Amino acid sequence: MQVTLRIQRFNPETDTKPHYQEYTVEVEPTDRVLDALNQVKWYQDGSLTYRRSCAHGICGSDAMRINGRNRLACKVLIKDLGPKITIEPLLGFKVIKDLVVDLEPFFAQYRTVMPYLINDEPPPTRERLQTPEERELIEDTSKCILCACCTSACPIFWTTEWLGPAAIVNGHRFLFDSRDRATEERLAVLNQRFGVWRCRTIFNCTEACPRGIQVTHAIEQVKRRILFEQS
Amino acid sequence: MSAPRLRVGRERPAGGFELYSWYFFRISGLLLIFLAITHVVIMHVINTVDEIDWRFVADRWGSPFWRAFDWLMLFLALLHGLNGARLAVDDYVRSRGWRIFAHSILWSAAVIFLIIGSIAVLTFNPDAFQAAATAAGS
Amino acid sequence: MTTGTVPTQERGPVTAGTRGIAAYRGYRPPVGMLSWALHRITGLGVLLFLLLHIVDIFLVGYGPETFNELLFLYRHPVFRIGEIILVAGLYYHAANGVRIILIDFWDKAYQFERQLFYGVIVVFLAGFIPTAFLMIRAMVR
Amino acid sequence: MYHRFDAVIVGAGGAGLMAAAQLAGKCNVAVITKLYPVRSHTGAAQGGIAAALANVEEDHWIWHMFDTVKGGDYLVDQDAAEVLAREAIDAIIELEHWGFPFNRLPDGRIDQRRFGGHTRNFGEAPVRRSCYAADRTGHMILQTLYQQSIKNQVVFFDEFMMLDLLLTDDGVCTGVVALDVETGEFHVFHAKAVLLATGGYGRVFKVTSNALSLTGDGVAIVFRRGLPLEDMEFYQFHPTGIYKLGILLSEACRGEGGILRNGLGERFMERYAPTLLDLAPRDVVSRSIYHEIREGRGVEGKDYVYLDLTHLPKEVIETKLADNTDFVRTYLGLDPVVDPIPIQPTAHYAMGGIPTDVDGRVTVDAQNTPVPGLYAAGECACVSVHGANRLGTNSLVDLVVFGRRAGKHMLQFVQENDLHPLPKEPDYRARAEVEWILENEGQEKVATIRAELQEAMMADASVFRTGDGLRRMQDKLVELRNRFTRITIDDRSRTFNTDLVEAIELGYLLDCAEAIVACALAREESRGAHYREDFPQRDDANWLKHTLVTRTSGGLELSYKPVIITRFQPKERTY
Ligand SMILES: Cc1cc2nc3c(=O)[nH]c(=O)nc-3n(C[C@H](O)[C@H](O)[C@H](O)COP(=O)(O)OP(=O)(O)OC[C@H]3O[C@@H](n4cnc5c(N)ncnc54)[C@H](O)[C@@H]3O)c2cc1C
Ligand code: HEM
Ligand code: SF4
Ligand code: F3S
Ligand code: FES
Repeated sequence: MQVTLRIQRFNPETDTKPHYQEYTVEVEPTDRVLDALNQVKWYQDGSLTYRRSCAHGICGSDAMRINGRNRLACKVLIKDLGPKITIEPLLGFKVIKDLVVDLEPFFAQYRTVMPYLINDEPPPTRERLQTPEERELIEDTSKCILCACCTSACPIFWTTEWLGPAAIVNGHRFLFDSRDRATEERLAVLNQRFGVWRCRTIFNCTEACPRGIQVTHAIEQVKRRILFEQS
Repeated sequence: MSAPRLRVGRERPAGGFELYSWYFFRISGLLLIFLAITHVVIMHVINTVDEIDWRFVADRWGSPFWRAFDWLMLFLALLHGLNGARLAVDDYVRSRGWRIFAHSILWSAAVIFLIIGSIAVLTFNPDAFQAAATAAGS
Repeated sequence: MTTGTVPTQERGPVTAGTRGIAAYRGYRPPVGMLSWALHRITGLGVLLFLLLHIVDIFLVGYGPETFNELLFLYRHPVFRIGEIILVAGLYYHAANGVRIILIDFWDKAYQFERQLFYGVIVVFLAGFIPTAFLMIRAMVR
Repeated sequence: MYHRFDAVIVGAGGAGLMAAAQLAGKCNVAVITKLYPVRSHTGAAQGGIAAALANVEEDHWIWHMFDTVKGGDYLVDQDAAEVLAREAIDAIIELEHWGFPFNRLPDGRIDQRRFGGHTRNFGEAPVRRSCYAADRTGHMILQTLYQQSIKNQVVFFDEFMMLDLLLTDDGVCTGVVALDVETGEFHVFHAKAVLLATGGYGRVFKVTSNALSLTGDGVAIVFRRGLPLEDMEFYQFHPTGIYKLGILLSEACRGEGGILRNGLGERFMERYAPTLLDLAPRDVVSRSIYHEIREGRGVEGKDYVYLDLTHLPKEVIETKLADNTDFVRTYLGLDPVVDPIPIQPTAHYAMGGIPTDVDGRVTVDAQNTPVPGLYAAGECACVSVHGANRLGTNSLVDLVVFGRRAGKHMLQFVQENDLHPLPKEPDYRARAEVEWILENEGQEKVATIRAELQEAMMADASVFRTGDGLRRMQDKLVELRNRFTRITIDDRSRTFNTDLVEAIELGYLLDCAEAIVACALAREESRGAHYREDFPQRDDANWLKHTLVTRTSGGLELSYKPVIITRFQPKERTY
């Protein structure tokens, strides 16, 4: 079938403002949007720029706005979108070129939550024990691939600098890990002025997450943890 | 590759103010359901502006219960609402200078409106006017 | 570069529409975003009314003449319609506020986020329709 | 721009990050990666990571070693396999201490499951050896290692693409040259030691489980600099790729009890591997699938068969195979709980690569002479622990065990050695390559050449090979290389020029393909993943040896090096 892609273009070397360009490509209904983009890049206009790698939704490279919602281009099929598809870069980040945005602020947010296991007790010679029930608590948030779909879907993030859902998800990942010992420090970070309390339970993050992580739920769990553990 | 915007790591929380603000929204909100809705139903639905006049208010505030009721509502709604406006300011006012300015306005508004509101509700003395009116009329 | 000692320059402009309120137009709003936008608008609207209201009751303290003179303003049709909108806003805000509080404190509520929003609409309509009826009836009388 | 470091690591997948963890904080180290670290393809690995922890049932590292050697059709260097099997246990425990969220047994220890080719007591029956985190094991490894890098404040150069390796005339490695993709600037990294961990090159084939970015960069660059590559003819096809797309459905599907069925609904593996059945090693299963298809027993006579999970408990499908289930639902619109899944073998893993010793040092000849300062680890390296065919879950072990060893050895090396001076104009070759591509005026499109390459490699150099086919492929490669000199690209800008990147990558793919075909044509036997229809038998008398291929001015040169055999003498390989 034929689809028309309306893509936001921006080349910093020649443009001052982004503009839209349309391409028509021949694709199968079961193709991914990424396949359509590749069609354009490979056979029509090599200057079209976007990130991609795994092509099956596990590396998080190709987060972009597809028909106004944050999606991974490799995880949406053409048949679910119809013949006219608008593709734009993620909101809230600086555009480097076309669909490529500068994610450094996103990773900076991520680093603030100390996203690594902290446990200074001398480890046993074998594994630390953790029951399946304890493991279950971090099942959902440990799936995060840091694609930025959630953070850049959050209206609060568009207008304010705050931790953002992805960083909180990764904070949650360790906060609820029975092996971690830095609960207090972590809660202190998340309790900052621009920490979890900025979240207005908008749910755009959850709706956008390609990994199906219950982002808002994780944020709420963190809020309750602070509420009942720290105050 | 720009410099990180948020400070990394083990930082002290901002006194937990946002936590209390968040909590206050919830508690005041729940109380306001009762207070504000009752108020609106009595003052704007059952009685409408056609019936309400100075006399009506004066009669109502004759009862300490209604005074307490109205003052509590005023107090909670004002803080709840202005706190909400503060969130909006934090969201939309990006420059530091303007943000401080907007916060000052909000807090001043809170103080001023609380004072005039309290004066109105707590110090209102219909008898004084009654006396004055009688005096003037005779 | 992620954790870096090597300085590099900023590059690329921040293009229009990627930050600030303009971004709102760039996202096709899911239900949750609508519910939040309404919550914020109604909250701020009710606050505005409240501030006005405090001023006018302050005038009660200046005696019946001053106050009753002001009442004619309140009886003006534009103001009465505004009053209906105020009530609508307050009802919505209250109902949605309860939804948010449920999500905050009831661990399972996130699973029914959508349904809760539809519940908010139902509760809102159930409250607002009779109220609006009474108010409009009083107004046209 | 010029940078000086003690050690530079190229590639931020499992191997690169594991090495970085050994060096961070102890010396001045940088990681260069053309993708953000968490985008590396290690994150795609699903099934598990093997170690004889014996948490669930009796197990010994020597059983693991045996399975590795036998799985690799005895082409494995057994000293390395012993290191792998022994150190796997420590490596897993270390990962656990770093926070890896393994699935657990009720008593809190790490859970283990079955995987292809892993057996108890030297081949008796399948054993539960694979440690895992649902079907996201690689994702968790990548995340855990990246988390450690953040903790250790590792310096990353994200989206920097290595273009050249700097070697002095007397063969000492002095650094690398990389392109900052975002700005188009060239950066020279001057270092005492360099580790290459750039991953595989599955993109030489049409149907592959590999990422679009897996184009064998490190392998090709080493090859271009005149160093040898080892065992390039051995390329593994994984039996269960989603039909047409090549997206991998993990062996864990069969580890949890999934069954392969042909068009008639038969469990055809009964014919080919009566003991291990569907859990036979990948080369065996992939060939069996193609046999069925050739005999007309593919589904509806087409070129695919079914992976059947429908008899498994819904709970297992939804939780232990959650991601696989998601792929099938998303890309095929089928539900594994009720529908059998159409699958086809998919190009998956390079057993061959840059030859190294057990400390990750790159070696250049049959005597294992190392290149001072140059290391390699991960899929781009060939230690060789996988021999002619890798067992499932052994790659992740390879990454952590040999990534760690390489890192440790590098640390010692940079502490004991001084910085060598750089050659003059170190980046001239890289600049010339980029300028050439940016300015070339031709009519050929990169994508067209790449597609033809992938198509031809799939037809003539994949699961089944013949002398004729491989010679045809060689001619095709000459043609493609010729056309490659006439390419033109649309994007001439400096900023984030992915058009340029893809053109450079195509050059690397052509190099890899050339090496694969040359080695495959020479090896006149069938062993592991290398199957020659014209020589269907394994031939230990003549071919129990590793291939080394080197590019010289006179073309490709082949030489051989003996296989190290310590504990297990080659035997016939049946399952
Ligand atoms: C779908 C799939 C499933 C798998 N499942 C399993 C499994 O269950 N168990 C198992 O043991 N193995 C599995 N494997 C195999 C295993 O995952 C890989 O072999 C392994 O992850 C390779 O890791 P690596 O560190 O060598 O490279 P990668 O993780 O591929 O990383 C390569 C790195 O090199 C960088 N790089 C590449 N070129 C350049 C350049 N020119 N300049 C700078 N940087 C560069 C990239 O940015 C990237 O960071 C699977 C593989 C696939 C594809
Ligand atoms: C009637 C009962 C009310 C309830 C249950 C209620 C509930 C809430 C809750 C829970 C919040 C917090 C939202 C969040 O954290 O995301 C909130 C925010 C807010 N409320 Fe109320 N509220 C009520 C009445 C009022 C009144 C009377 C006013 C006006 C004076 C008001 C103005 C606001 C404002 C401005 C916000 C901020 C909205 C935002 O920034 O998103 N509310 N309300
Ligand atoms: S939580 Fe989901 S949307 Fe957000 S970064 Fe992680 S995977 Fe992406
Ligand atoms: S969209 Fe934003 S406001 Fe909270 S629930 Fe999600 S982070
Ligand atoms: S390309 Fe990896 S997530 Fe889409």
